[in-house]
Amino acid sequence: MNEWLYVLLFIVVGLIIPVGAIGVAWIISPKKPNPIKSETYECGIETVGDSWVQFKAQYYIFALVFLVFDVEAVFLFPWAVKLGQLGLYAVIEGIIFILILVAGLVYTWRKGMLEWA
Amino acid sequence: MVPLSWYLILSAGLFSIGLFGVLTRRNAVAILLGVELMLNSVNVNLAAFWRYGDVTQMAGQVFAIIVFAVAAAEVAVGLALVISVYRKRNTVIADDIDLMKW
Amino acid sequence: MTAEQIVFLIVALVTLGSAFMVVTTRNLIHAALWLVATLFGVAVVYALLNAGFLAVVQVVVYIGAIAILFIFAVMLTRKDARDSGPQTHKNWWVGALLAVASYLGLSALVLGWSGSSKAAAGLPSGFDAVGQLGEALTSPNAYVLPFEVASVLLLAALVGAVYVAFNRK
Amino acid sequence: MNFWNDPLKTAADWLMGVFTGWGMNEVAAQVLIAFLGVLLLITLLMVLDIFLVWIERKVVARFQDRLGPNRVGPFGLIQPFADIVKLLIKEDFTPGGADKVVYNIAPMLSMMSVLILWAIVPLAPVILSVDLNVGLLYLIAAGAIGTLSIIMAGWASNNKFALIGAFRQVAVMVSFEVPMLATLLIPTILSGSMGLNGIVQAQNTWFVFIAPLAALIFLIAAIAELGRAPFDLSEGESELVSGYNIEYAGMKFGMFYAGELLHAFTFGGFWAILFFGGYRFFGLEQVSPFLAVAVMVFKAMIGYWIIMWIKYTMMRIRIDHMLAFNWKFLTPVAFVLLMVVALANALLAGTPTWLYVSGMFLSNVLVAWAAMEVARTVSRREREKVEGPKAVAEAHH
Amino acid sequence: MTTETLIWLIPLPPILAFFLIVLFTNKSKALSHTIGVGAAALSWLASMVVFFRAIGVEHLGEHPFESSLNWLPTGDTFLKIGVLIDPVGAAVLFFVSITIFMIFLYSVGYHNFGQPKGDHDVAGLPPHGATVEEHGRKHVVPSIEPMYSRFFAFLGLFAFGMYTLVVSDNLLTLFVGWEIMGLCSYLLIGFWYGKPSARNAAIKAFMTTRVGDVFMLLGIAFLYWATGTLSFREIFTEETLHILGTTMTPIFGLSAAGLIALLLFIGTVGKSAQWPLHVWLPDAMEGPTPVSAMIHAATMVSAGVYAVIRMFPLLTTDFNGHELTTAMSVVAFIGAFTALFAATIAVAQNDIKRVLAYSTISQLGFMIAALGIGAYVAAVFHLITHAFFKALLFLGSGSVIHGMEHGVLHTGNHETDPQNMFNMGGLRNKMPITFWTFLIGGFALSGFPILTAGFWSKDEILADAFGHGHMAVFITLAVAAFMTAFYTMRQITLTFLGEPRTKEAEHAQETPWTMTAPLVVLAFFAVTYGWVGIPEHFPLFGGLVPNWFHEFVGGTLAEHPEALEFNVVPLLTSLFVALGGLFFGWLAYRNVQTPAEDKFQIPVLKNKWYFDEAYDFLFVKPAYWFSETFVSAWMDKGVIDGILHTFGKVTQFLGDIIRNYFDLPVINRFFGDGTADATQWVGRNLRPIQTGRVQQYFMLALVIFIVVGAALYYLLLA
Repeated sequence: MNEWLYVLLFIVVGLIIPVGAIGVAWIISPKKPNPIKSETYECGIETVGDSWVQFKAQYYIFALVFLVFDVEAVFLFPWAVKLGQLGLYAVIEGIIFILILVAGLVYTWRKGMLEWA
Repeated sequence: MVPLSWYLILSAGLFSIGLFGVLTRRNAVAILLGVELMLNSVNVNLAAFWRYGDVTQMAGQVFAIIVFAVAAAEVAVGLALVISVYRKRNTVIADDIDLMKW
Repeated sequence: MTAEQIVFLIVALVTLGSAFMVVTTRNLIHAALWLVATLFGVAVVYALLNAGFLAVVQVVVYIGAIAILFIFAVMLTRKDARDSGPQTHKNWWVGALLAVASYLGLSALVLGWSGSSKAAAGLPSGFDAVGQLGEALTSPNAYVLPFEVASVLLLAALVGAVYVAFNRK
Repeated sequence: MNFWNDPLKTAADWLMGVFTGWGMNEVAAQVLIAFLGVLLLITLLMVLDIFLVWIERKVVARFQDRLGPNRVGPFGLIQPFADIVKLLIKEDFTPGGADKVVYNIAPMLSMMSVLILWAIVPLAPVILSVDLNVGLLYLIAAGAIGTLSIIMAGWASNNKFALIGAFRQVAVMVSFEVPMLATLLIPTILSGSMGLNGIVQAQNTWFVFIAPLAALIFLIAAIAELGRAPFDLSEGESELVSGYNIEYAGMKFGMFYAGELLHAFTFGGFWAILFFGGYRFFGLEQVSPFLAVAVMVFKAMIGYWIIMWIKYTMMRIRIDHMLAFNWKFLTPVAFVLLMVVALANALLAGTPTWLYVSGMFLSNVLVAWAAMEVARTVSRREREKVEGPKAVAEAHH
Repeated sequence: MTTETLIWLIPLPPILAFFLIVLFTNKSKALSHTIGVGAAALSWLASMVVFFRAIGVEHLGEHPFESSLNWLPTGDTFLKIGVLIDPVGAAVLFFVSITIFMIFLYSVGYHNFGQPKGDHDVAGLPPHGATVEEHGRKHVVPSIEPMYSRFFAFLGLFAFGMYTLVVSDNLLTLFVGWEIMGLCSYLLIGFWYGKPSARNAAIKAFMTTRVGDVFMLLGIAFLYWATGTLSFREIFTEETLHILGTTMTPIFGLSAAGLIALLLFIGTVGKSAQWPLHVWLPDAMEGPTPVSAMIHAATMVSAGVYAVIRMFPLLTTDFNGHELTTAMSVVAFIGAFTALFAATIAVAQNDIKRVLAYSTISQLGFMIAALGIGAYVAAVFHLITHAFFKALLFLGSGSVIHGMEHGVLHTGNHETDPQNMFNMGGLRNKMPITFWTFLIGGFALSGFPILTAGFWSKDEILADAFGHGHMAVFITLAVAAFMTAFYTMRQITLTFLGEPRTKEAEHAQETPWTMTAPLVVLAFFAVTYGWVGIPEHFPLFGGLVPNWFHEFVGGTLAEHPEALEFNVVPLLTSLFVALGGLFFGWLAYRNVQTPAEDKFQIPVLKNKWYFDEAYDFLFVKPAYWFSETFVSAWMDKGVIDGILHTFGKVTQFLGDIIRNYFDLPVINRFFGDGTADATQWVGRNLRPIQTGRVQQYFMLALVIFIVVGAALYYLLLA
């Protein structure tokens, strides 16, 4: 339990520092809000259209592929840790595991989903 | 010491909140959120039983990881479906998606 | 009440509270962010259960990938998210009723169950969870098949999702 | 067991004696000591961060053949402090229509994600805060929180450019995390443990000699992860007006900026730990922990210098080239490398170290060469498609 | 080659000939007849070798040539069959092989081998001659028998049957040979199956002999049941005979031995055409003459007598020399009566072959009577001599008919029947060899004193009958002998003496050598064979030649029958009877031209005492009636069809009930339509549940889950 206590403390301190800084800035910085200042900054020109602009589909694809490979990595870490002790068969198992997923990557590549356009 | 039942009640609570989300939210994505919660509650249960059972038996943790994979797959496909429904019918409200009836 | 129990209660309250917020906030992005908070709570619960690997994996997989996926999905379907109107359909009370019923049922079962009051056994010294897990996942007579099937599952999900969501043709 | 060879322990025991003397119970005292330790480390980091600002501006100047800040204080050492005071007193306002809560949390999260990284960094055999046995994944988790803070910033500032910039940045970070994951697996395979201290201990021969390609790919992915140099599309002034931190000013912007610098330094450190033996320097670390810390900081500085070097020499890459580069070249190479390393490691397990090292080195070189060859043929075919075969042939020779 | 194996091989050649001809060579006539005659010659040769070896053996009776092998496993013991040649067997074998061989030779000529094919000859009908174109003049020549090789095949089978019967050492193989001959008689009598009369005669012959065979089989079965074995030497041991003799049977107070003997005797009655079952023999003349000769002289009929001879010890169990047992008296009566009865009919017959048929029946009557009174050696002696001269007479009549056919073909009118004696006359100078051999045969039959064998054997019987005081038998036999001599002389005078009464008779020609040669051989035996058995005390000729026959054949019996002391009365009677009959026959018929003049054509005799009509009335008609009205009409149509029809009606009725009261209302309406309506109702009511909204489905599922879970929880756990 104690090692996670340190992590918790790191998180707490990690939060205190920025909060402190921003708090100090918030206390000592002047606050004179006026409508022009609070407009969104668009290189000085009028903001055009709704800021909730139509979203590009590509983002979802990349997030999706990342998710799949992320989970794969999760699976591979324990395998990697124990690879030294285990024999060749573990290596082959891992390779099969990776190949199957690389096949997924090849599929998306072939379908042309990875292009940004 | 924290008895096992506390963890089980925690996961039960998480499960029922997820259930409520699934049953009542109109937006399809919100339903998927509910499902995520339910899956998490299952994971908590698994981890608890692993910790409180024989620790050397890794079944609990292996199952938890498999549940991670399943949850990931489920989210991917679920959201893909919702998005394709949205692109075709311009709606994500669950009640509007009711073609599958007699 | 030992320190550990207090910590557990705090964490439980945080997790359940954020879970409740996930289900009830109107703005979907907020719901997603509250989900992140819940997931973080669950990660802490894993830490309490000494399942270090699970905690980190939870953070990496859920917060790192799934939450982002949710936010992207919400962004993609923003046009008529209509955060304005009521977020639950008419007979939401049936759902509520069922949720409460299931919670009561489950907790009754748990409390009724004899083994629930068991205390947590101490961790054997030098216990390396990740190593054990690695062995379990790769040794042929343990979980190598689920290990391989999981990759097939992921492949299927990837191919399925890509095909369903963005089949240009 | 004196102060010089185990400073943390002796200090902790001393403090424990003081606190218990004051009547605190055992556990509370321990927590307080831990808290003080962490606080000490983080303040040192913040001071280092400020110093980094100065280094950054001096090195950039030198690269661009100019002097850099030398007016304020000797060699411009006081310049960073001047910057900080400016940030503190600058008015800070939140744009109209922005989501107040999320807008404010974002900068805090981004700073926090960098600070918590230092929890697992082993400064010396004895001086290290936490020796998690899931260290590497913890590193990724921290990265994930960073990504989250960028999204929140981008979305909350209710600004089209911020939103697009944020999501592009996230897309890039997310994409490059995959090869990073693959390359992180390689040290785990070689060392047999995920804990960073374990990896350092296992590095009798630095991993860079065993898997050089992995080190290279890790560097590239890390730079992309930081959003610096060739991959810093979010600061693309011309197109996106500095991406997600458009609407931020004053100390919130300061947080983002400082976070980014410290993040770069941290990744320099990690690069050193994973591939250059961390605090090991031919037995130097055994002499005394402080020497080990010095070695560690020195290696981190070199890592950081290389990152800056790349930043100020490479030009920005277009977003689709960047993503294509990642998905169509880096990720496949990373995974192939992973497989080759795993296979080679298993095959060469029993052999004497000199054979083992040269075997692994050769395999990595082989993979690199093969990757280049494939890339060259693919690119020539692409060019033939575009310009027609004859032209390409002439250009070639 | 030991004698035993030789005996085993004797029956083989004829059966081989039969199969070869039937299967392979029936196309070429020359090859078939060479195989047939060759087989007969082989068997004859083997028989001669065995006979001469048998003669050379001292006391053949005690240790005869015999060998047997296990044939059928009956439980732990085996039913044994084998071969046995004792003195009687040797003697019979002798005459059988010679006559069969002669008949084979004779039938080559009889069926006009070498003659051209008939113009319009049809298989199944006797040949009608072929017109031949010789140096300008066309005249009709007898054509070859179309089914030439088929005839030889059947003859071969017939010979095989006879040989197995003769050599067999037990009743079973004897019976097998018996049945084969029965079959062959049917086949050969009905050889010209084209003629309806031949067909009927064959069936008649077969049926009557079968009646006899049934009783014989009963006898055999009873014997086997009683003694457990069928082979002669095992039966005729002292103790088995004693057992059989003492066990009484419920039928007429007969002892077992007596009953078995009688049953077997009935078989002989059928086979040798004795009184009640004699009707088939005269009709058997329909077959070609060699067949008649074969059946009525050499084999078939003599087989019957041979069977009784074999069963003689059984017949004469506890016979004390003088007073006949019941079985023996029955046999004697049947024998004597048949002799007299057949002789009376023979006198009134016009067809040359029918006369001989009835004479055969009467002569067999003589033998059976002899056996009946215990004259064992006399019966065997007469059996053998009769075989020779009767074969001679039959073959002679055959060549006479053959000559007449020449005449018929020559004159061209086919109405005149070549077999009717009144169309013949004066053939003695047309066919000299046939006339003289026929004359010797005739005198032997009628018992011409001293010269012919017939006299010695018939005299023996009469002497025995008189010697043992069986006067009734003696007298009937004497009268029968007188009538035999009378009709023999009638026959000779009508056919050979006097002038030819018709044109065909004038043109009759002598038959070729293949037919006349056997006649001469048989004639020689008909004369010389008698001298073998001359009793010692016979005046003048007594001691001249030792009574070898008596010594030899007597040996077969357990105790040797003692020779009879001479008595002049039987001698005188036989002399008077023979000469008287001949003289009166010649006297009565020397100038008779037409049947009308013939005083003895008494209708009752002519129609064979109306026995055919009686049997037809007694047996044939009732059989028809029984099968026609009773079995087919009443039993078949009425009872069985009735039952079946009722079944039909009942099932139909049941079917209707089920259809109307169960199938339609219940199955179709209740289950059929009922279920359809029910499902539709359920479907309609469940439809609203399917709203298409995922969450409602999930809620419904949960509700059900909770309800069921709660129920289960309370029911099972609580």
